[in-house]
Amino acid sequence: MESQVDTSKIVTFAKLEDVLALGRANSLWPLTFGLACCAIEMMATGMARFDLSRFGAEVFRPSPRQADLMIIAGTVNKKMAPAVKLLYDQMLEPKWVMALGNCAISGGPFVYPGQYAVIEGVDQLFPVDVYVPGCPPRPEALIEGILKLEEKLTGKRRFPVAKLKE
Amino acid sequence: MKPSIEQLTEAFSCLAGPVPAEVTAPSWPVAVYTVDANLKGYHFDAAVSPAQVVTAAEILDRFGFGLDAVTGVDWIAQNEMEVVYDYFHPEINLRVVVRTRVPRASPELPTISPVFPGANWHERETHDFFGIRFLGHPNLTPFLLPEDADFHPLRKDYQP
Amino acid sequence: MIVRKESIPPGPSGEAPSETFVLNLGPQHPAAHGVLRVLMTMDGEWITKAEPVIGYIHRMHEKMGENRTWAQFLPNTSRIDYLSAMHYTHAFVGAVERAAKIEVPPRAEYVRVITSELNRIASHMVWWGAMLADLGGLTPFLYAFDDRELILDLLEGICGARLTYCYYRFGGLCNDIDDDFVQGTRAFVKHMPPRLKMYRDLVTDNIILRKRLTGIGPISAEMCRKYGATGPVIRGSGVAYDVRKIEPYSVYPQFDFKIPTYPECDSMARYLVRMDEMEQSLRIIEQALDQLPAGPVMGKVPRVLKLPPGDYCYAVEAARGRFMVRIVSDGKDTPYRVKLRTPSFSNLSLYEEASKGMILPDALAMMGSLDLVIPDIDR
Amino acid sequence: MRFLSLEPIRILLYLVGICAFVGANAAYLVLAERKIAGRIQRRPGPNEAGYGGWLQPVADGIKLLVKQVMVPPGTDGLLYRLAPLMVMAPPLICLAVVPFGEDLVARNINVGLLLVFSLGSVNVMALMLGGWASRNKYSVISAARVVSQNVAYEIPMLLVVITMLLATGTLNLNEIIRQQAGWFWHWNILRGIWTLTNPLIPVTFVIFFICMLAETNRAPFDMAEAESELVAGAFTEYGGMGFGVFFMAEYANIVVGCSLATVLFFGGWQSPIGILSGPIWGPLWFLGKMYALIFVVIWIRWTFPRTQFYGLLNLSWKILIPLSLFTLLLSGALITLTKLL
Repeated sequence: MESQVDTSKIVTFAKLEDVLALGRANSLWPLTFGLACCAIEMMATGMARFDLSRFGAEVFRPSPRQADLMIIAGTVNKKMAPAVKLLYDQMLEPKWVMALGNCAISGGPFVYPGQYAVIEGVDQLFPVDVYVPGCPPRPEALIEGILKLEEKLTGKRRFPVAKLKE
Repeated sequence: MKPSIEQLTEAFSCLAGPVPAEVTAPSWPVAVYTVDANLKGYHFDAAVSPAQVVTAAEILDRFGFGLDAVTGVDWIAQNEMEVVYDYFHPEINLRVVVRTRVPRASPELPTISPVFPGANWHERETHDFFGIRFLGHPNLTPFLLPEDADFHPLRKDYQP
Repeated sequence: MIVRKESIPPGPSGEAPSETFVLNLGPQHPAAHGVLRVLMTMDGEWITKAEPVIGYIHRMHEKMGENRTWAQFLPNTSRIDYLSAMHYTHAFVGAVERAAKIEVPPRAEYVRVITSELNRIASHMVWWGAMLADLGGLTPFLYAFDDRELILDLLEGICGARLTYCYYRFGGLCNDIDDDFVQGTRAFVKHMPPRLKMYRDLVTDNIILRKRLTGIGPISAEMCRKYGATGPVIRGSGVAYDVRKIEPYSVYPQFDFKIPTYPECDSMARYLVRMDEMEQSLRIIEQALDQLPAGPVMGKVPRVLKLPPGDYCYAVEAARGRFMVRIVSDGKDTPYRVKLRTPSFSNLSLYEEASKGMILPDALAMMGSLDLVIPDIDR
Repeated sequence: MRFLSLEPIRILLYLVGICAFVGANAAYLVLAERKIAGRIQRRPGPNEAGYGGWLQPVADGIKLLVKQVMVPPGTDGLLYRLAPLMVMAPPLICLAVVPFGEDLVARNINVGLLLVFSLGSVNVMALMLGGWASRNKYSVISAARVVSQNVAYEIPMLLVVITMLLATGTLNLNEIIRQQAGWFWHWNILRGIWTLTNPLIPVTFVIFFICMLAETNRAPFDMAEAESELVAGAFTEYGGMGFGVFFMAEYANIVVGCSLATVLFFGGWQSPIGILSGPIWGPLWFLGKMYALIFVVIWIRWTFPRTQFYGLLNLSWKILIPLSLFTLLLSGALITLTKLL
């Protein structure tokens, strides 16, 4: 194995990359894809009180070709897994996946020795960028997940983190 | 049509009788009895032989009952499977349970889907979970389980 | 799109190739309300056969019931139909209480009624918004969720969850309600009627909505009975079947409320039934708040719960119809069998027959009027 | 400054201007739509990208531009690529004849109206091709819907325009505007009433507006996209900028439709109060009127549910066409009568 050449030292597209990342981070269009309980909280996040549209992420696209972000909102079972995988494959690059809720992260409450139906975590199917725990996660948590994904893209956090009082 | 429990008992009395010869299961009750709804949640309990479930469904259909659910219970200790038919009445407070038992080795009984088309899905689901075969069912393919599933998870001896 | 070749029906042999094609709707489709898949054999835009394929969110609730104790299964019940979690918990708790002969204090029963009815309104608000979104009008969705959030605030205050409440316990409730909840609920009961009137004026009387729903998707009372469809579906066919009235449970006989029925059998009837039901729920909540007795909210429950052998049923009127829990006990501390009879399962089973010969948008409007929650079907 | 009067340079400048105008309009109308929708739905709308969200279209544009370009396997590659171009080109050309001000028009030709309508129907073809080439059942259904819808609505639209032509007597858009000089009751939408050329002209306008909504595939007639029925309709298989172009073309078409309505019914660049006209105020009046109409279009979208498809066709064939024929006959008879008297 020859050592990998660090291309970033030779050629830098820093400015352009930053602009692209900013553009992508501010325009994360999720796929209209609800599986179970978490989908209701996902809808609630898009609604007036929490308003996901503030971050430009309210454009729920029903077609995977137009979506950037797949929010796995619920349990994926063995019957559904090929369809989810197909949806992921149909999305165009660059694409991101958010595992919303315990079921998507690990199978959640439905995992026990000898279970026969659920996939124990969607990261067994494809890479996941952000994990948002909860059963179901609150809308604030989903927004936090979007912010985390933006942070992953741009390297900067949008809002300052609230500090806990000692 | 608003039937009373007495009418139901009378209609079902023709089903009660000696145990059919083909049934070998030891604990075979063919009986009709009313129960305290406050204790059990249903009013009328009829245990019939597997061949009689269609007749029972026809009787209840005549009285205007609606199909609530079809389900199975795996009594592994007795080596039997119980199939339970729940019926509700849309106008009066009268719940009927029709139950029958089939041997675990060959769990087969006729379908009631010609009488109650809604039973189609319930029977498919019961077949999924318990492997109980409903003879004459139009489409007894895996339903809630993956299309290629050949296991019956709610059997007590199911090992994944 | 997953279309397998063998699922396409072959054309009649010896004739010209059939002009139909199979449209695979779902499992990911905006109108599928989750992961329902419908294989539609279409002739142009006309449906010749629509076969629902379910099981894409089967989560083995019934199997799980068999390998955990009675109390451990309780959180599962709120995740079957997450939109009416209170009712589902109520049914399971009620079945166990019936079997173990646990006395529930009256205050707990009243609070159960109040929270159940609040949950019913919240559920109907989601249905209303989602149905209008199915019809292409997105704005009501947001208004509906606005009102729903008020209910969620109230329920969150007493049980800590926004959606999957596990508030009822065997023998009562996990928390007593506080003054904030009572005040908030009274305020909500005052807040809601003007909103419902606004929805009636702005949405229900909209000519496009009327045209799209009136006469669409007829489901006769006979069909409901044969398929076991309950809830607003059977009430939209003119049958006043409501578990709260026909098989009274909890303290519902104490209240004066009507069962709204419409004899038209179409999607509009089912729509109007649900809109009227919200008003009736508000009436029940108001009466329950007025009659709310003082006292404990938890009855005497044995520490290790073992039910006498036998089978027990308990049915409630959930937001989508009749939900029944049938538990079979063999005397141990875990259930021998838990059967969940869910309303959406039966309501959807008539879809294949009812949607025959409809045009695609009408079929989707009718699906919206059935108010499906897919995990409730698949369990 | 003499070279500015040279025709080729002038045309070039106008073309660049129109492209910029359409691009900026499409981008910012999306933002406006999202903001207005937010307003109607009691929420702020996009407000985090830039001050008040004004960078949101830029972010969306960057995102769409750098998205993977893919022609899905099994599609008709040529038509699949051609459709976004074909849907975007007609509104660009149409705007070349639309007079934004008295002299602010790229090509002041005599048959401007004809050009707009002949190119307006290319849009339909593009959607049909896109839907057909995508090799997706939803897209094909959507393509079929678009064609039957547009065929149905082209007829009342043209009948309405002929009704207007009877009164104006010219196909030159600038000339039509000049005829509406004076106060706002000189605009065609009101002038027809008191000059007795067409007392039903508000009805004519409503028909025109409905047809315009249908032609641009806007809610409540958005059969082409029909999100909750046909996933994303004709654009289901388009991703990245291909989809972005369809998205922009929708707004460009709205701009064309609304500017045409402004020209035909609301006096174009004419001031409503008789004064404050001229090369500066004229375009401002024009844009003001146009954006007001666009606002109504957006407002309608977020208020009404989608119509049923055959309801939509019924509306055209059974109500709009007879009605527009009637107004045409009425208007013709009245004009002949006034001439005879």
